[in-house]
Amino acid sequence: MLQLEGISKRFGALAALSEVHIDFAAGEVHCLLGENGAGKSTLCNIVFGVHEADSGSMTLDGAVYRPTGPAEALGAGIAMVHQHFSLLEDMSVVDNLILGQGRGVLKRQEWAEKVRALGERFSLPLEPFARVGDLSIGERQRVEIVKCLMREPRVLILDEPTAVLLPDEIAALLAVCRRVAANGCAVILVTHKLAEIKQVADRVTVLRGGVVVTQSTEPEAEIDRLVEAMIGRDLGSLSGVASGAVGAEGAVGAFEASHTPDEAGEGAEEVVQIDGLTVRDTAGAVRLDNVTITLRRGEIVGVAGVEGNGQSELGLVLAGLLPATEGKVFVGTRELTRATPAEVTAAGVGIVPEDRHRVGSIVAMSLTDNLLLNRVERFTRFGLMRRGAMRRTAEAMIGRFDVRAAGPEVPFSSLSGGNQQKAVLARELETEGLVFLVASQPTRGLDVGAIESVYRLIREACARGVAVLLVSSELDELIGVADRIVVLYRGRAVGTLPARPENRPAIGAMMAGHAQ
Amino acid sequence: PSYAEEPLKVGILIPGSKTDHGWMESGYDGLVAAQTKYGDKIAVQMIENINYADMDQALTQLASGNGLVIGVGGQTQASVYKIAKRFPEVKFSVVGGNKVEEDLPNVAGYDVKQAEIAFVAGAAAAMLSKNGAVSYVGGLEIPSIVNAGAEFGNGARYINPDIKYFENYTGDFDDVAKSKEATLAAIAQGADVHYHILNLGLRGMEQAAKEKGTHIIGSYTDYCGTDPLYVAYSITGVGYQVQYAIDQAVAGTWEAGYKPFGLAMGPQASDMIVCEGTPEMAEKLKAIMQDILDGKITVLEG
Amino acid sequence: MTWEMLAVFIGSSLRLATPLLLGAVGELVSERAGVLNMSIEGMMLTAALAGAVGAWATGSPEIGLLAGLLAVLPVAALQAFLTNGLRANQIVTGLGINILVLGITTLAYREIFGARSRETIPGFDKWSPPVLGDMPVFGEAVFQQVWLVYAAIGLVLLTGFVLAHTALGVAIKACGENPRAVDKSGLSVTMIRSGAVMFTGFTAALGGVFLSIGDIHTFTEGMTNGAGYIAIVAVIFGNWRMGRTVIACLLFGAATALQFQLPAMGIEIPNALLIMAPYLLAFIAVAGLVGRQNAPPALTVPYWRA
Amino acid sequence: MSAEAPPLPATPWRSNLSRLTRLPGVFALAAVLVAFLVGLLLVVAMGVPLGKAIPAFLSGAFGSGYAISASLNRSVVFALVGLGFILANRAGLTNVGGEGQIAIGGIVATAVALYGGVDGLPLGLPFILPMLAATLAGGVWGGIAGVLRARVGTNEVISTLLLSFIAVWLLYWCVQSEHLLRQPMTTSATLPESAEIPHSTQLPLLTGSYATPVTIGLPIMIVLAILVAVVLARSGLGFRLRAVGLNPVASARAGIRVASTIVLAMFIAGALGGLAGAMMLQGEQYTLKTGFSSGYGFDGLVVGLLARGSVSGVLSAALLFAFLRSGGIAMEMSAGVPTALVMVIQGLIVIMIAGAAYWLERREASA
Ligand SMILES: Nc1ncnc2c1ncn2[C@@H]1O[C@H](COP(=O)(O)OP(=O)(O)OP(=O)(O)O)[C@@H](O)[C@H]1O
Ligand SMILES: Nc1ncnc2c1ncn2[C@@H]1O[C@H](COP(=O)(O)OP(=O)(O)OP(=O)(O)O)[C@@H](O)[C@H]1O
Ligand SMILES: [Mg+2]
Ligand SMILES: [Mg+2]
Repeated sequence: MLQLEGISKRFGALAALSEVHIDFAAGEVHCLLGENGAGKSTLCNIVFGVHEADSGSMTLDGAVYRPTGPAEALGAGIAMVHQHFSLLEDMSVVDNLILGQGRGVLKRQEWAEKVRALGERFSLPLEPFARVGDLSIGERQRVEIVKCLMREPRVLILDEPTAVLLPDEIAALLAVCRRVAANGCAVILVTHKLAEIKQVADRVTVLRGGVVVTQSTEPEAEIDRLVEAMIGRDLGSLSGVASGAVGAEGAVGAFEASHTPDEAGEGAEEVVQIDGLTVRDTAGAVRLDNVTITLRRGEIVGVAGVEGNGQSELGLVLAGLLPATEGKVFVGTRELTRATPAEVTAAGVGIVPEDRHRVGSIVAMSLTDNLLLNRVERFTRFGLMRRGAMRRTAEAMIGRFDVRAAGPEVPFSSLSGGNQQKAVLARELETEGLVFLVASQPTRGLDVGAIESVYRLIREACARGVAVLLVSSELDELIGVADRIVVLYRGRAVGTLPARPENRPAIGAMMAGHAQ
Repeated sequence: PSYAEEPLKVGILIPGSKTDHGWMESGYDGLVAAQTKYGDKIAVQMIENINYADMDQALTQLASGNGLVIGVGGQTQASVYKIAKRFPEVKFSVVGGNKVEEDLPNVAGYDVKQAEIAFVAGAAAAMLSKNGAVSYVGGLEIPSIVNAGAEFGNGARYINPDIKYFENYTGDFDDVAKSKEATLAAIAQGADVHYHILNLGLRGMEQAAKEKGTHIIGSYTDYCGTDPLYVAYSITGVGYQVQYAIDQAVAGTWEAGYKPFGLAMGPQASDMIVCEGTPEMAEKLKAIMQDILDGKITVLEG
Repeated sequence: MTWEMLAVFIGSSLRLATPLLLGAVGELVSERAGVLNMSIEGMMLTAALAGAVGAWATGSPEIGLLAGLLAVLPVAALQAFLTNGLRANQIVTGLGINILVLGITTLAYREIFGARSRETIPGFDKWSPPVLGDMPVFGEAVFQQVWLVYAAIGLVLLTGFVLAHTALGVAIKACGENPRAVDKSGLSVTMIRSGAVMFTGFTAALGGVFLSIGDIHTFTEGMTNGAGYIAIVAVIFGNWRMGRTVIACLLFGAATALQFQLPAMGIEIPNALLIMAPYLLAFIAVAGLVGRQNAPPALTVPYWRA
Repeated sequence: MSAEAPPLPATPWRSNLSRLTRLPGVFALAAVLVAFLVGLLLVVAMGVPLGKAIPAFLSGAFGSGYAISASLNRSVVFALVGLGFILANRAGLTNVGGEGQIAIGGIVATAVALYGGVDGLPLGLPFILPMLAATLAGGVWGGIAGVLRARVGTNEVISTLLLSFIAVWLLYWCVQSEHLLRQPMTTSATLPESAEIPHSTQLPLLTGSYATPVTIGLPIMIVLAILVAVVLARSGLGFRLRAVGLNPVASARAGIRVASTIVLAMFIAGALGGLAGAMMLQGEQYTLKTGFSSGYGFDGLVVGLLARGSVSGVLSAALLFAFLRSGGIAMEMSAGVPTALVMVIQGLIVIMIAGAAYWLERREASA
């Protein structure tokens, strides 16, 4: 239905896509697989008219298709869900749908009916008059999808839609993909998760460095070959946890081997006490409810939970970016209950925030600046910056943490997502006198290789005696990496269990609120 | 062929707009009159719309090229005194100048004395008012304007002790909308004759009076017969003083120092004309003016 | 305060608020679409002059109005092109246009009317609505107004309706909240924002024409005298909501009108304080002393697709 | 809302240097030329012979030591406000409150010079102390906007604009009221101005002669300009300003004190404005009056905006606008061309440079 012929796209000196040929067929779910920076988003954006290809051509149903903007793509029946939502948070669901689709004076009730009808048909329930800003991530994703479906597209592009979703939601989304494809639509799905590919893909195209390296029409059978093509090396070189996190074969078996024994933490001194932490938001709603967690030296405590159950607040409070309403936080002997971010850093707490672009880095500054952001004073003398010393330190860090970049002075934004994450982690791990590391969703959106590096770095820190609080929505990841898992539900810590595969069902139940 | 006489070089600084229908324009009128009168015998450099930060520079440039420099308005006074010290050979006249503590040998200050004539205008207004209520709108709340307002009220009460009098300051000589609303507010209280010290803002007063059928006493220049809205004019000789400075300089009789104008300098400097007034009215007004001159009636300065 | 005075006070507040209201309605739309349109001051001044010239040349205030509307077109188009086509800094371009317009109108006024004109410029007549206009004290003082005052009220209602209940309104607000979402929904951010700026031009032109030939039938150099900026202040004070913006304009009009009522009532307040009042009130509002401010998130941020 | 929101998260990987030097230099020059050309056309359209207007303009701008000195003094004021603007702008803040900061500086300098008991002090203190006080006061005035921005999130464009209007009317009040700064009412006609400040509090002239009255404001400004350049390019403060400007949340997270950086940035911008006000008062006007600030704060703002972040840009724009005004005054006096023409030229320059800035930057980035 949609053919790409010899599409190439350069950004400055970088060839994001080179000579890409792909056919997307009606009724098919076509997965794009590739490491961070492989060019998947660029490809999608070209199809959707956000970018223009430098060379090559596209045909849609045999006719030349050359969109100059999303308007034309939409007009041609192509809709896209971006990984980063573009929603109007201050408006209702209905108004979000009306944008670009409604005409004239609005009949909001009719739209609400349409939303309900569509929701029923595709199992995408939505409250039409809810304010989008109040919705969970999963619900927002649903709004984006409904927005597309409402246009009855012939080609539906989903760019990494599952990175932020829960297992149930992922399953539901994949079911939607199938159903949409069954209606004769071509679905293009970008994902890093192999389990999803196995579940839903009719066809897979693997990109590496902007080049199509392989294709498969039987992805389930050929999954290992696809992964190897994606990462450009042998699957066996990956740790079980990393492959588990993306859903590769043999993951569960590998858990035991990689697992830090529980006993490691036993008897070690307690370095972090989070005691009865409570957070109410400006509207007075309780976001975090009397949460108590204690961490020992060298221990990794995982925090599991459906997104929006207090994890973000927990991370923000510990980072000093959100004041706790009640409760106390001690790290070592210091009380950090109402500490400023600077005091938190000074106390030896490293924070890897969940939002790496908004909170974790300053993308327009250089890699060096970002690596040393939390200790600028160290590099000032008589008020002036010691650029040479900064550069040397940064180069050393880049080497030690294997951050791949064209040089220490390139803008942070020019790094691929995985390398950005490694750089943030590097900075936080280099926090002076590090005793406690809070890592929120540190592998979100990363490819297997990058995930692997992140785990390795976290484990090394543990080995040095750092206590780690690992907040993640990937249960497999937590089971593989953590010693214990605390489950948050509606802001409360509803239970703590050892991080073992056999506890998976119990933890899952607690996450869903079916706890004892 | 007569010998080419060097023309007298005159520099004039009008701080506001020369087309403001009020003070500044009146000064400009005086300049134009002098130019007509003397022709080639004077050469003029003029600048208008000058703010405080640029005033020294403008005056310095005028002083560098001219024998006589005129500042039209009290707001030029501080600057003139400063620059005059640096150009002892140049003559400076400030129209609307006040008494100062230390006189300079090359600066003349011409005091307009608006309060005097405002008293007379108040008397005229009281005679012309049918409702027994008159009003005054001033621009900035500066002494000469406030004093004029006060004397306008005194003059009205001099004729009719029970008269109602309303005064208002818009904070801007040129704000048309505000002076209109100020006038309307007074009309609502019954005022039917209005006096003012406004420039462009006068347009607003005119509009209000036109809409409500009331009347205005004009300031500065006599335009009797041109507009039925105006029942009388008070003459305040801003233009006359500009001419006076030039006359004196051309004649070689220019003198430094403070010089009060007002009624003492005759009808060109200060007068009150009721356009269709009865002889008795004119008589009465004349008497009042004489009383002021004789000191029987004392008025505020300004 | 007597009833008569109250009536005059209300009428006066209304007239002083009208140009602000007209300006603010357009400014609100433009700011909701993400463009802080500082050039509204210049737009009003342009229309004030063109309106006066048109009315004076033809003797018809209606043609003056038309002239005002037409004259604003290039100014608004320039602002729209600079901020949305070239993505120039909105504050700089706005200030630049204001400086330019002040210069041009001053030169033009003198070229057209000569240095010292005593020409009378024809303006709009007053009109009063049937029933309201016949009310005893209030009929004449409050309701006898130039039709532009009523047009302003109509414009406010219409604009409020469009913003709240039409697809266009959703798109406009979306441009100020998340222009990327607008772009990805297939609408053109550039077109919508430019349209919003042109609309500001339209309402600012009405406001400017009201200033010159609506109420006082004259033009003076720089006669807007900051009315455009006060309209912007009103939008801010109004927290970018139509209702509160209208209230802000009325409040500012009333604060100015109060200057003329207080002396009559024998109340002495420093004039400076009264003139300062709108700014002080707005400042108190933005200082968060009366609730949170919700500026459109994308206000002043140019939009680039990639 | 920052005045210069980066169009892309990732444009500036070309060096900042080339962006700052290559672009505004050449282009600004072209813009100025075009604007002047339009100005000339208007002069012709008004029927004034160019042979009269151009020499008048040139002699007014450069014709005498006095003219050059007056222009330099004026450029000092523009530059100070402009420097403050670019410094705050580095932190993503847009200070449009120069006019009010000048007014506050003028008020405080007057108060200290007249009533601060400084007359008679040794070591130049009589003129230094009022300047310092004005600087501090301007800083506080600017700092208020900083505090609001940091604590309440109030947009500083809006708060500084409002504070400007408030300051201007505060000044009006000060010179109206005898309890404040109005000179003693010797007669009922005493003008609403302050008394003239004592000679010892007036700024010394570099040459000692009123024929070329360049004040020590010029060297002070040059030192400050160098300081600002160093701060922006090399200092820890400059780094923090940039970080906060680009991403306040991430900066806070990394331990940079965002609130105090914002307040400090606005304080410095305001302080430079206050100093500019003191220089206007102590350097030339000597008495405080309504209308004292003369719109110089807005000119300084435009200077800062046009400079697009560079100190050399501020200096060039300040000189340009200062000489332009001098030339304009002379052109009106000698050739009868209204000074409004200068506004037309100024407006055109602003529009052209602002309009082309992003476009050029964009083209360069995608080249
Ligand atoms: N507008 C742009 N300008 C310059 N470079 C860009 C631009 N957009 C993308 N790139 C670069 O192009 C390459 C491909 O990016 P793209 O976003 O397509 O990768 P991706 O496969 O979607 O990665 P991810 O899995 O992290 O989403 C990357 O190196 C990226 O940095
Ligand atoms: N290295 C880069 N340099 C310049 N621009 C980039 C770079 N990487 C991404 N961009 C641009 O920034 C914008 C945001 O990128 P981002 O990848 O976050 O969103 P996206 O295009 O929706 O893709 P995705 O859904 O994969 O996140 C994109 O439009 C992209 O063109
Ligand atoms: Mg991507
Ligand atoms: Mg991406």
